[in-house]
Amino acid sequence: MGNISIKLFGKTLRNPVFNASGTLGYGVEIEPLWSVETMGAYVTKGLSIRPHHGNPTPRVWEERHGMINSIGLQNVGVDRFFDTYLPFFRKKRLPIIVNFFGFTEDEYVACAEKIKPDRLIVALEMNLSCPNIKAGGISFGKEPSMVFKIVKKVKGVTKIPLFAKLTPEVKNIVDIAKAACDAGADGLTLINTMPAAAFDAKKKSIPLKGGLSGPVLKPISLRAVHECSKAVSVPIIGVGGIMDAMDAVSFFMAGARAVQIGTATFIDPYAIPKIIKEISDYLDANGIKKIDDIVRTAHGK
Amino acid sequence: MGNISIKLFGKTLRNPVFNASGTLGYGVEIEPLWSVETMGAYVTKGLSIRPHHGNPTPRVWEERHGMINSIGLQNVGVDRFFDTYLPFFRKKRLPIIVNFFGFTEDEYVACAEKIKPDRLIVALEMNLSCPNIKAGGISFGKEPSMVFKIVKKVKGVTKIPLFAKLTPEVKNIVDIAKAACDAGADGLTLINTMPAAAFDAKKKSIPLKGGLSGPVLKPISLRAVHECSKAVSVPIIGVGGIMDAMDAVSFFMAGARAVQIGTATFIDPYAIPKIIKEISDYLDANGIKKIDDIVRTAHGK
Amino acid sequence: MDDIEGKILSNSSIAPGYHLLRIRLSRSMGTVRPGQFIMMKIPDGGVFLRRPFSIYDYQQGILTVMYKIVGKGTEQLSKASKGTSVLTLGPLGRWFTVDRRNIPVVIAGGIGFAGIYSLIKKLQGKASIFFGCSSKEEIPLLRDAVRFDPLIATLDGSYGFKGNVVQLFKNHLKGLKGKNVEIFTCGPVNMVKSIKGLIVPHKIPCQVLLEERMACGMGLCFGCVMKTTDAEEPYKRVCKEGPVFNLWEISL
Amino acid sequence: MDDIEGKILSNSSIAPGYHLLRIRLSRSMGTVRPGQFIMMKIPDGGVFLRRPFSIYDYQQGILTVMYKIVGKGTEQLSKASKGTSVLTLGPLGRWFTVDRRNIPVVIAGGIGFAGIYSLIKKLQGKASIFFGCSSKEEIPLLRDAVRFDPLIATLDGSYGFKGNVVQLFKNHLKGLKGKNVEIFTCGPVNMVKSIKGLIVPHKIPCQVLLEERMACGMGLCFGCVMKTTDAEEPYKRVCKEGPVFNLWEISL
Ligand SMILES: Cc1cc2nc3c(=O)[nH]c(=O)nc-3n(C[C@H](O)[C@H](O)[C@H](O)COP(=O)(O)OP(=O)(O)OC[C@H]3O[C@@H](n4cnc5c(N)ncnc54)[C@H](O)[C@@H]3O)c2cc1C
Ligand SMILES: Cc1cc2nc3c(=O)[nH]c(=O)nc-3n(C[C@H](O)[C@H](O)[C@H](O)COP(=O)(O)OP(=O)(O)OC[C@H]3O[C@@H](n4cnc5c(N)ncnc54)[C@H](O)[C@@H]3O)c2cc1C
Ligand SMILES: Cc1cc2nc3c(=O)[nH]c(=O)nc-3n(C[C@H](O)[C@H](O)[C@H](O)COP(=O)(O)O)c2cc1C
Ligand SMILES: Cc1cc2nc3c(=O)[nH]c(=O)nc-3n(C[C@H](O)[C@H](O)[C@H](O)COP(=O)(O)O)c2cc1C
Ligand code: FES
Ligand code: FES
Repeated sequence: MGNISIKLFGKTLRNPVFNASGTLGYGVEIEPLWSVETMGAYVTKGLSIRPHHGNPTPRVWEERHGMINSIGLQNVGVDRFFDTYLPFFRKKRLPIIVNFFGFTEDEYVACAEKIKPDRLIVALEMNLSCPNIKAGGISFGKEPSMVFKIVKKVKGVTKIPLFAKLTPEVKNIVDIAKAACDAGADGLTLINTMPAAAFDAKKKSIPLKGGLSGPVLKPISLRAVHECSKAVSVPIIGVGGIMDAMDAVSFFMAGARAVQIGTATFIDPYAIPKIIKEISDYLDANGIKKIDDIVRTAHGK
Repeated sequence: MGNISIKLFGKTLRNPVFNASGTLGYGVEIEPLWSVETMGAYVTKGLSIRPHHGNPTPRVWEERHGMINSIGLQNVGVDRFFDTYLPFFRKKRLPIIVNFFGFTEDEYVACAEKIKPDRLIVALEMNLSCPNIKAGGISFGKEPSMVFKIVKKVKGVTKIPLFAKLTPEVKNIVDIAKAACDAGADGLTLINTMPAAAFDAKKKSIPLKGGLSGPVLKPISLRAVHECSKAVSVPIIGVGGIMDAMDAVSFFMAGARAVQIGTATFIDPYAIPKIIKEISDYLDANGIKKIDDIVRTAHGK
Repeated sequence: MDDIEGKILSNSSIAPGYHLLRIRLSRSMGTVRPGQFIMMKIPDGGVFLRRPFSIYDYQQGILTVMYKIVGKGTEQLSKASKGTSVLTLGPLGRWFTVDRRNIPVVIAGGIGFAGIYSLIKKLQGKASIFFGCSSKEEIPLLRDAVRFDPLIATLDGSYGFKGNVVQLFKNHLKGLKGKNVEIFTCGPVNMVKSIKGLIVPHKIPCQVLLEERMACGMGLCFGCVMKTTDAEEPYKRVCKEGPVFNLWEISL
Repeated sequence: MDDIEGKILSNSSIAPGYHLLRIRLSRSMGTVRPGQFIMMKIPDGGVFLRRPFSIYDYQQGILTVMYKIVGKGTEQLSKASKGTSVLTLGPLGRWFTVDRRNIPVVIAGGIGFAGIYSLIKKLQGKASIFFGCSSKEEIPLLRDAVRFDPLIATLDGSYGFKGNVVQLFKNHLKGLKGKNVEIFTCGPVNMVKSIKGLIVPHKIPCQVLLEERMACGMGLCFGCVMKTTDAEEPYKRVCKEGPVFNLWEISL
């Protein structure tokens, strides 16, 4: 297996493949099938300053080539996560990226402040799709000025490198990307789910509204990565609908330095280890020495 | 076959199923398979004040359960359309909805002004996804204030009822919908394609960026219809990923008064007549007297 | 637990709308306990997510699933022929635990029988079995449990007791008075709710197998939660902390 | 023109990477002219859009397609077995028109032969045929045209003339001087470009069958355009105004 390690903020990661936040539980659940340290890094479930119970069911809905979820950010809270699960990742020496959110600016800041720098923590990942209660529920990530303000505040309280994770439901994602970078974001994660509605043909009702993920999202996220990587120079993590190694390669070529795999794991619980192996095979077969050599190679056009 | 006619702006239409703009050519091409007057109305290809040649190829790309197009609004121009094709629709007594666009506000206004009221014309459909050259290429439909301004101007020069067709690439489609209605739009068409990028695995490049359509779009358009129909009272036409009668019914229940079928026609050239027949069967089988009786019935939740 | 390939041995209708599916697995599943389930799919079978099914039976490398055709996935499954490849992720979830000191009572409604038969089998006749369904057409579901003398209720009275299974059970409740009864149940939510209503005054221990829409089936997505009485963690995962729950710890 | 159901009669490899597909249609296609094509799909076959293929042959309700495996759709098609249902929308597009006063010359490159064979057949030996491919492995594509004595070029020289088909044709161009030659061609864009370069000085009439990515195949989407020399309408639809064009009216 060729060398597919990457460097991120001075840390060397085994490979450029991580889980997408919220799609690999607390990291321990997959262990019966494969070791979580197979990945370059583990991305935590979205954490908040206080535990959060989430939404009633139905929370998941099948669509053609995709799914809608409305989990509602259920999580045990940042404290309990670090108490209960950090020792597990420490033992495994698995770098982690801590995904977090809040419903007010203060909650974001408090959460970021609480997470102390640690050799294990590669970065924070700030979920900007979260509804801003004070601003009437519109999500933090939709307005460049709001993004600038909150990223700046968070950067003010943490020394850990910060990824801003953006929602595709915006006017122009490039403007949002630039605002986040101007405010000091060290990287971007592109993209979160796209708001959508399900239909229950039996009950003749809309059973849930939530975020669309899976293959249906891929052309949308690929475009976001391509456009944003032309506009900003920070590392980009591509996420959205990646199902196999060729999808991952397309994201590298479009400008991503790493990728995250979400929904694919539900379809095939071995999707992540398979993708890692096949990326390595791809590099070998094409005589490519490292991931960075294919990053942005689709920018010619 | 039950009665599935609907009333729109005082005109009675045979049924609530139309083609989506740009997906049934100039209306004449489908004639070898079925008569275009099978539909409630024909929606024209997007017309502009001058002929427009569109983009180089590749213009279409296959995705999993969807496609990306970058036709670039090729059309013969509003004059030639009316000279060449209107007689055809007149002979068939088929009501038409005239989809149009411009690259400047003036072009929109000039185009709307040029189209004189006619018994055959049910409505104009204003494609707001079009890039505004003067505003640096950002599309007209992305900012409530821009939408308000241009809809107002267009309303000032035409007596024909006006549908505003919105893009999903916005911060909050409900705000856009409200702005259009505040400015006088008589109806909304929801939604246009979602911006996306294709990847060519053989050439390792991004062969085109364009609009994503087909089943992948359905959960996104269904949500737009549901949310907007709660916020405004004008008639809504639902479009995006409708493949069969049950999809169409879900749009009625979510709040649409009519639907448009686009990509489905490429998969099955008989999709439209089949959907019309099956909607009628559905009403019969469920003892429903008219379409309006199921419109908005999913609003309970 | 693992994702194991299998080939369909047989997939036949046992009653109108119900099938019995037998799969030869390419590897052993390890120990399977009553109440556990699998997440199954036919590769390229046209549905996106996997479908959860109880392990009806598992022996000598052969996995049996009893299922009801309710939608797209089960419809397609019902058409799969012998030799078709399937992927089965399992065994998954928490199981029924048996306390030998209690007298077991099993109450099953309709296809809920599929989830609880492996417990019935394990209890080898020790349990009193109550089964309810719509009409005698569904009696063939009981095929493997007939030897344990189940009491049967049909809604239309076409077989056995006329009425629902909870009414039938209620008639026998008096006879169980003073005994250390434990109930094991699986069936429609309304059935579970009325059992709960019935036994609330008696505080009878009760384990229930619950269903919820699932994406991953293994605790990764938090899509399949059930509301519990635990204030700290009001939403527990059906696939991980369930599907078998203590009835008194969930809020229905 | 209509969308007609058919069943695969045979689907066999004729050369490495090339298949011949025979379909029995459930209804007549009507008149089929050389150069016309179909939009084909296998229902639920796993690809989204239909695929365009030239009508290689059509007689007595049996449609023949010769195809090269190049991607997902043709890969899957190559695995379809006898009896599989297919949908064929056609016949589509404009065809080759033959002016009896001209001496026809056919130049085909690789799988381009599939698009022009029906013309060759119609011309019944009247045409000089030039065929180019990579190596002798692809010679079996010519199976039905061998009787018309095609001249053959292989890039690796493993059969016939060593070089490309345009070089081979060039060698024969002198002999055609002064005659009313008309060229009919189908093949890779580079081949068509070099034919154009070669015959520009001679102003030889030339009809060319062109390929472009298609969504609808019947003029609805304007997805498949070709740049033309018509200033009024620089983009013409390959599926509707083509796929056969006058070489001198397109800009390559
Ligand atoms: C732990 C567990 C064990 C089960 N055991 C059995 C069994 O042994 N036999 C049996 O017939 N059925 C069983 N079910 C129910 C079975 O999973 C559903 O009937 C099946 O998923 C329906 O799929 P469909 O595509 O036919 O229906 P659709 O309604 O088309 O399915 C659409 C989506 O909804 C989900 N869904 C629909 N109904 C249910 C349901 N009742 N529970 C969970 N998800 C659902 C599907 O999984 C799918 O994701 C079990 C469910 C769970 C959670
Ligand atoms: C008028 C016409 C006639 C044709 N006749 C034949 C024939 O007789 N035999 C034959 O082998 N091939 C023919 N082709 C080419 C054939 O359509 C493609 O090889 C085929 O669509 C590839 O599909 P795929 O899924 O294997 O490839 P993929 O590359 O996976 O296809 C992806 C998409 O690109 C399109 N595409 C890829 N290559 C082409 C191409 N060369 N032309 C048009 N669309 C393409 C596909 O249709 C599909 O939508 C013809 C094309 C046209 C336009
Ligand atoms: C069940 C589920 C839960 C998710 N939870 C979170 C979350 O807590 N925080 C977050 O930033 N994104 C969350 N996401 C979004 C994913 O991280 C990812 O951005 C999205 O699913 C697109 O990737 P995919 O198509 O590979 O799934 C969640 C997605 C799913 C499906
Ligand atoms: C090939 C193609 C051309 C289109 N041209 C136009 C157009 O000219 N004007 C317009 O408003 N929308 C245009 N659209 C968008 C469709 O009208 C429709 O909104 C979209 O395709 C979603 O519907 P669908 O999923 O049913 O295709 C076009 C879509 C396609 C696929
Ligand atoms: S189905 Fe994913 S956590 Fe239960
Ligand atoms: S493929 Fe649609 S116009 Fe040619």
